[in-house]
Amino acid sequence: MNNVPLIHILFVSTALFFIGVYGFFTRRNLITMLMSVELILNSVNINFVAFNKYLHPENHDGLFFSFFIIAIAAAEAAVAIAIIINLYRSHRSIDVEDANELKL
Amino acid sequence: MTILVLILLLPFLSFVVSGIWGRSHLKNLSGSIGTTSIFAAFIISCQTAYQYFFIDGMIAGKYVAQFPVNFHWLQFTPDLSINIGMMIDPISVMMLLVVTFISLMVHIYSLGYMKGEERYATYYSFLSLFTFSMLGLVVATNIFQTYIFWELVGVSSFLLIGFYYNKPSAVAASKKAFIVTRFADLGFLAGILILSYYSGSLDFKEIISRYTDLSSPHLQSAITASFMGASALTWGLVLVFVGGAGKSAMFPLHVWLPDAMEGPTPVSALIHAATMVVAGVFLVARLFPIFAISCPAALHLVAVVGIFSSAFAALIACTQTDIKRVLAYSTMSQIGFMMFALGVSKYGSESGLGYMASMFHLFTHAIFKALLFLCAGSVIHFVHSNEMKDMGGLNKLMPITHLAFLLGCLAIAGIPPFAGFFSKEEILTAAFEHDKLIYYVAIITAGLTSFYMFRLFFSIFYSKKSFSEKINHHSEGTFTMLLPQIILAIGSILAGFIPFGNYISSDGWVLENHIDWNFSILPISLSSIGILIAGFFFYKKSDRPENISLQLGALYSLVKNKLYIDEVYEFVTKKLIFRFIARPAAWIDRNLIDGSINTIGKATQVFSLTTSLWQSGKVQAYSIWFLVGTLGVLLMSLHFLQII
Amino acid sequence: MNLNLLIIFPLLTCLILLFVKDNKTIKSIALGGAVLQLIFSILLFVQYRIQIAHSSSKMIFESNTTWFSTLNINYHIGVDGISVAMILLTAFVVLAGVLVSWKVEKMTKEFFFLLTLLSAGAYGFFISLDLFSMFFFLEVAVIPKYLLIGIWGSGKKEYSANKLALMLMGGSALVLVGILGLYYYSSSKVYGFDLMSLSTQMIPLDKQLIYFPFLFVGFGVFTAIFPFHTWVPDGHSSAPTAASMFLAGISMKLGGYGCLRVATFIMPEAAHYYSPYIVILSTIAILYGAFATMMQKDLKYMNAYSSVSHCGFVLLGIGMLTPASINGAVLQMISHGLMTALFFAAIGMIYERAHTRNVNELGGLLKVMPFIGTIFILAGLCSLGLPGLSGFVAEMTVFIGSWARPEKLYRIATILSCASIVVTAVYILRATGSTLMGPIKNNSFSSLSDAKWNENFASVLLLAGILILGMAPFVVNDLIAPATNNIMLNILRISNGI
Amino acid sequence: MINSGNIAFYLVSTFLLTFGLMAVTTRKIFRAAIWLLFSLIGVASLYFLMDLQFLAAVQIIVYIGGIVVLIIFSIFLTQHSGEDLPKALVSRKIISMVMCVLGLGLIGKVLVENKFEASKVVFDSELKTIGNKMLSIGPDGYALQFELVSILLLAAMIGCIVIALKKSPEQS
Amino acid sequence: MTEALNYIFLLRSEVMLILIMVVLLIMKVADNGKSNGFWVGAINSMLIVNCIVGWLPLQEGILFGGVYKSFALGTFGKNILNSGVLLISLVSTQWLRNCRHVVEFYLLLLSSLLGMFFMISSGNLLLFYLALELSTIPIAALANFSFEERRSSEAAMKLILSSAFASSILLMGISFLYGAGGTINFEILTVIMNNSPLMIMGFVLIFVGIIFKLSVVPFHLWTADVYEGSPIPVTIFLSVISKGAMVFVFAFLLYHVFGALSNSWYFLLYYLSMITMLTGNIFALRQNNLKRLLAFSSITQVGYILVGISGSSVEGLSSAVYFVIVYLFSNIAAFGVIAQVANKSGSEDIFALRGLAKSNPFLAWTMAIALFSLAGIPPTAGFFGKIFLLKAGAGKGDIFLIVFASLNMIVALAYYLRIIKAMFMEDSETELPKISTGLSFQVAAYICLAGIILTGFSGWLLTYIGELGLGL
Repeated sequence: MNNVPLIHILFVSTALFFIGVYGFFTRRNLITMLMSVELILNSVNINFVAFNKYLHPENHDGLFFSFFIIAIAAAEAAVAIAIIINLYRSHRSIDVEDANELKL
Repeated sequence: MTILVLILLLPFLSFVVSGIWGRSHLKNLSGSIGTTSIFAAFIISCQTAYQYFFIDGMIAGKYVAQFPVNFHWLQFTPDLSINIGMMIDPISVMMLLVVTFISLMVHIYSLGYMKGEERYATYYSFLSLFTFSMLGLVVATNIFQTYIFWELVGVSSFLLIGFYYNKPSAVAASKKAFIVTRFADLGFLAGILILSYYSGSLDFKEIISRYTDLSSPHLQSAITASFMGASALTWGLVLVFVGGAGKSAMFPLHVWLPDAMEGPTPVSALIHAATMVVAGVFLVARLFPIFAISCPAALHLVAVVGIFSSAFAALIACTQTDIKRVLAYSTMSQIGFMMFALGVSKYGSESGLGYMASMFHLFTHAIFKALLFLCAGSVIHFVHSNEMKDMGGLNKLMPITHLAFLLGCLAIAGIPPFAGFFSKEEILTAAFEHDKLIYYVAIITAGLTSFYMFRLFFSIFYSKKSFSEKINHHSEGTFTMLLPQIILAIGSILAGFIPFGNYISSDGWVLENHIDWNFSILPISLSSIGILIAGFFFYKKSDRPENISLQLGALYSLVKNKLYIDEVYEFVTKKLIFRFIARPAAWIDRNLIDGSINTIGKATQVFSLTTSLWQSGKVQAYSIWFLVGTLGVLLMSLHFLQII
Repeated sequence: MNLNLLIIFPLLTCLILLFVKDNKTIKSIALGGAVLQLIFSILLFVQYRIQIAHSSSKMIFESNTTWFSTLNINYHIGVDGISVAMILLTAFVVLAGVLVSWKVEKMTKEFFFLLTLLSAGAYGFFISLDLFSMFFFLEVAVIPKYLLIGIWGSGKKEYSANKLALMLMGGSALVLVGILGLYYYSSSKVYGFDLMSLSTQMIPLDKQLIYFPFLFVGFGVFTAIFPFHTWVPDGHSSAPTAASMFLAGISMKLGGYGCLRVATFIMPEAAHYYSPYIVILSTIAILYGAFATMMQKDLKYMNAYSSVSHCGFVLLGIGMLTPASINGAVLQMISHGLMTALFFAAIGMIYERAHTRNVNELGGLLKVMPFIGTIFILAGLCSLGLPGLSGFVAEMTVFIGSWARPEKLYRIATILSCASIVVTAVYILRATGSTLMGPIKNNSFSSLSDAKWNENFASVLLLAGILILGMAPFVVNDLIAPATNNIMLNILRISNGI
Repeated sequence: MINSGNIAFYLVSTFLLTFGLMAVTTRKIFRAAIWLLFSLIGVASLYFLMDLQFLAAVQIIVYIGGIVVLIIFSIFLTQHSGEDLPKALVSRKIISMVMCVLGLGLIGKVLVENKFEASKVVFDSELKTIGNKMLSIGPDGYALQFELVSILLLAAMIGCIVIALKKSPEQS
Repeated sequence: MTEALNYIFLLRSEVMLILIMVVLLIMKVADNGKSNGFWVGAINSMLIVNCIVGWLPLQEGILFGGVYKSFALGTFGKNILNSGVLLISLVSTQWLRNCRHVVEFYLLLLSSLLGMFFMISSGNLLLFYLALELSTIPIAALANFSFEERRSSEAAMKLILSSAFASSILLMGISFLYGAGGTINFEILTVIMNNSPLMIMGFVLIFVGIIFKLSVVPFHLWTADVYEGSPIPVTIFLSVISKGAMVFVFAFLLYHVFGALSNSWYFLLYYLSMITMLTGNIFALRQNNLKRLLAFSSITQVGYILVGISGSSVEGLSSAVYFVIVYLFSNIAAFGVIAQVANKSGSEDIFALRGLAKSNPFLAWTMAIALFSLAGIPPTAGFFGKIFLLKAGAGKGDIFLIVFASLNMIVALAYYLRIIKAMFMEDSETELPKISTGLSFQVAAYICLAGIILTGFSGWLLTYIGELGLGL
């Protein structure tokens, strides 16, 4: 796929990014919101890898970025899920709309 | 520093001493302290007068001013400063004599009159303050010094009128007196500002010399600068005259004077008859060269105001029933005489007769008017009332007072050979030479004067006989009350024979006194007719006066109510100023200005509350905002770099 | 003479106060501190007179220490005649304030602490020759005022305190903009806040025109420039006596001093440009304040509004830009400081006893409290410009100075301002008449006592100041005239065609 | 230029985008997790297509084997089966849609206008190189980052445990 | 050997933290039921050692081939943060004693701090990103530490989701920057930075990701909710340490890496600072919850910091750092008092403070002075801090910004005065009892008060910071 223009790959990643963003904005379930975040992170990963491979193959920064993002995503997801579970314990719900005591 | 300073200093010290320690330690001594100090001041004044008039005042046949004391008090700019000092010239010496003499009389009189008063010490300290201020006024070297003491005189008058501060009417009267004269002083101040601006000085000597020298640039600029059709000089002088008119109770600023009679009677004698109220005349006399030489128009105004006030007051005096008010209007009327006498005068030699006459009248009037007031004081002290209807038939009970009062009345009526005759005669002569209309009004006023004075006299001492039996348990007054009356009565007889022209004239040169008896026939006869009419109506109790007043109807009540001028003032101040300026100002401040500042605060609060929805508590909404912000910032910076 | 002592004394007093428990001791220490300040101020005055005689420099007792070297901010202090006069005024008023507060029992320590802190701020302001430290001291004084009013005040104190703090803060915010502007446009080479060096530089006119209003209005808020004067009535009337005295006596002078020393001194060209506006505003303040005073029923409100009117004279004098008018403005600051402090002291004493300040409820008090009544009357007479008392000297100097501007606008403004003396007379007489004179309105009044030793002493102290200024104005005039001359030299540079 | 690699890329792209979209729109939460899984597999295939086998492996192991499983577990923990997900507000949907389209447009525009010049250098995706770099402390090394991530994971672990820990009976 | 020593020395802040964490872990594992009091005391003493070690000399150097940089200002900043953490630990002793997992609390806190240290010292975007996450994720967990409170978990949820979203945007930006520049190394990026659209886009997205952490409007919405819901020590940590560290990094990035784009970020800061100040103030005005109020106030403070930074000069940098110090003291003191009162009365509302001046004058005055410092009232240091920021901002010559900022100080004063009013001028129906604050709180409060009063007058401090800042 070396002939695929870079811009197409970038378009795919950007689209995935905004799909994730859309999900993040509209999903009321906290876990699905978390899924959307994963989508966003994946799109960024694609970006990094694509830039690295096509534009700057002389280093590995993008690739490593992706590795670390995956690691971070895991950590983040873990903590987020822990928080969500805790929230579920106190609210008996993981609907984000139910958790809005803090406002104004 | 000379001994002259003591004239000012002694009353001042007396004021301070009895003011501070009077209440506690010197309660009964303060009368003696005040009297002694004023006596000493009187002696020094006499000595000064002698020294000035007979030894060193005259240089080459002309009286020139001396400046024994003068120092910079407040320096505004290198060449403009307020100086405080003493100027010794004929009129100031004359005034020194008058003020210290009358003040001494009043001090002595008050020893008896105010005895037992709770605020006896305060009274004497105020009296000393007044004397100090009045003396400072008359010896002023500087127009601003005049103004300073002018204000002090005003405030001591205020304090003394309101001496019985428990009486609301006294408080109101004192306020009225102060505010009306303050209003006039505003004119004085503006006049000073104008005069000093163009002359570049505040000293009388400089101002007069700069404004009377026709070639001086100061005069030229003051004449050429004009505002609303009148030159700056005219404005300045007229405004200064407004100040004088206020203090001298000239129409229409006279409203305070009758009310001022709420003060203790000796105070009325001193302040509201003999001394303070003539300050306006004195002021015009002080600036007379400028009036006469450079600005005749202003001088004419002085004449018109003087004669009008004179006649107007005489008319009102005929209808008043409060004896002090009658005297007050008579004072106003007599000051009107002095004023128009100045107004009809010219500068220099024979044509300056009016000036001399005015000063002469000021001098004699001080004596006989003080006499009249002191007598009235004794009467009031005796019957405990101011109203004519409470009096009558006192001639037997108060023989000395009766006689003294009679002498005073004759003097004011201008019957020869009493003091008033001579001075009034000079005034009428001057008026006759200058303006016939003024002359005729003046002699009619003189006739009216004798009418209302004798109306007063008869009402008090004759009229109702029955009254006399009721009260006889107390005497006519203490010796301290009688002595001043006797001295002043003698003064009223003798004062007219002083050859006044020898000492005082418009330009300092000696002026011959002359009495033209042919000319005097008309005024004397008019005065005598006035006396007779008064006798006809009031010698015995009858209903004649009432009938006349009923016949005159509306006219009578118009005059009796003082032409409703008080009401006009009331309307302007209470209704117009309070309602349409002060109240709106206060309202605007609270509601519009303060309101708008509060509104800013409230609007911020409201803004704060309305924006609260932004903080919706929903994390997705926050994220949307985040994206909006991101895109916004992105757009902005791309746009800024003209990429988009 | 180390000027720092002026700040150090009060601060030391504050420090000692922190460790004292007993109320009596607290008061004595505060009093001792105030007395010390007064003695020091008088010493300063004497020393100044000696020094100025053989010194040609504009400022005496100067000292300049680096503070924030990277920003070129220095702690530069020094005094000239005006500052010395203001320092004396502060010392007088503070001592009197401490004396009249003798009865404070609620949170005594805090009260005197704040009061002393206030005085430190005022001294610091008057000796500062660096805009930064000046601004610092200007703001130091805001919060103690807020607390004094809010905690120890009366009436709607929280509202008033809030308003005062916010409006003064607004004023200083404007000042801040002004001094930052001056800092950057002072010179192309050296940035700095130094007053003296700024005053010798020609700041471009367009910049002056921008920054002058900020500084003038900013300081003007402190001195009740129209229409930013509304904190004055509320603040003064809610404040406890000592705070009212300080507020009206000193705090409002900070503004006038700032307008003169900073705005006008540094930017004379802009001052000329804006002079008509200043004159118009101050004339409005004078008349409008006076008329508004006429309608007030609360004595403190009355005096507060009259302060608006009187401080109008300060601004008028500054706005007229003539030597005499500026001299008059300074004299008016001192005079008004003493007079209004005395007035507030008297009102406070009456209020403490009669528990009302409403003129309609009071009456005949002269009989039961002759001393306080006399003080009240004297303060009133001073306020209406009676010769022999300080108000006269100051107002007349302003009038004479203002009249020297021949343009029609200035003439009209002068005359209108003069007219206020009549209005002043009206309300002063009305107040004295209905408060002190007439029959005693309320029977409970007849048992009231006259002033105590502390009040006597406070009143006499202020009265002495008023009388000295009123009877021998040359003492103060000689002090401030050289200083105003220096300011005038700067103002005149414009007419010398620079 | 159509060749197998290209076609594969477009297919995979369509696949991952479609499933991504489905994952964020479906109202069955369990399905959403599965669609996410597919989408992530799509991304992994994309890496394969780019010759980045190691990354693809990591993607599959960590994401699919770890995160998605974790998510599914938590769904089990918190969700009652058979329930539909609650509907989002229409207004929010519209706004989100608009914002996303705008963002896509804006970023897309910048990307399109940018001239990317592909480098001729061959990308070295050897596992050995990657491994060396991972633990090197030189300029191209990632040892410090690696250590940092380990601390992060430790911290996250502690956090998770403490938070998700059920209250012990004595403390409740 | 010397090289290793050098490594340890330059990394000493981080090494110290890791050491403490390891010691804690070991002790926890070997724990046999030690009381919370023991833990708090032990940790506090370790933190004191940590603070002292931080001030050792030898500050500058590059490690890991440029990935880690130790520079003077950064070390200074770390030391400030160290002291801040110590102070937080001291003021919230009471809360910590009742905390269920105190060791874990500290572990998370210190790991977050470690993340900030690495963030400050990061030499490339990857380390920067990782450190950012390290500093965020543990805080999200910490926010949940009031386990029984619904609001605590809500706050944690909001924090983790918002910051996940924000860091995705940041990552997107980094990827674009990497795409445009081909490097993630700051030194190289500094050189190649230019105005190409992709660069700008990358920069903007990174910028947004960072100012999210600084809670600049409109990226601030999470702030108040999280501050309110979190336990007080976490709130202080978030508002002081986290924000302070972010300011260091932000200033460093803008001045150094993105220095070439200064036109463009000046322009952004100009508007953002204005709306930040305004929004913070306006929103704070209506709050009754003290933590929430201070949250908005901290947003406002950030607005002022942006004004200073926008001056883009050494002065801007040093005044921002200076302000962080001042802000640290003031905020810790204010929150400390709130913690004490809340601990006693159970309420964090402004009404809980009523009558505090009578019942607990020390607390009331501490609070008052802290608030005055926040409001920028002399003689507190806040005054100096704020003036210097504005002065730095005015250096660009835009008067409108300065007028706007100055006027905002008035609004700010309004709500601070509300608190003062409650404490000093209002009486509560239920008089607060005398609160026994404990020694550690008092020590911390006195340190904070001394800091608030003395920092302002210490011209040398600003000079010192300025000299450190010249290295950038």
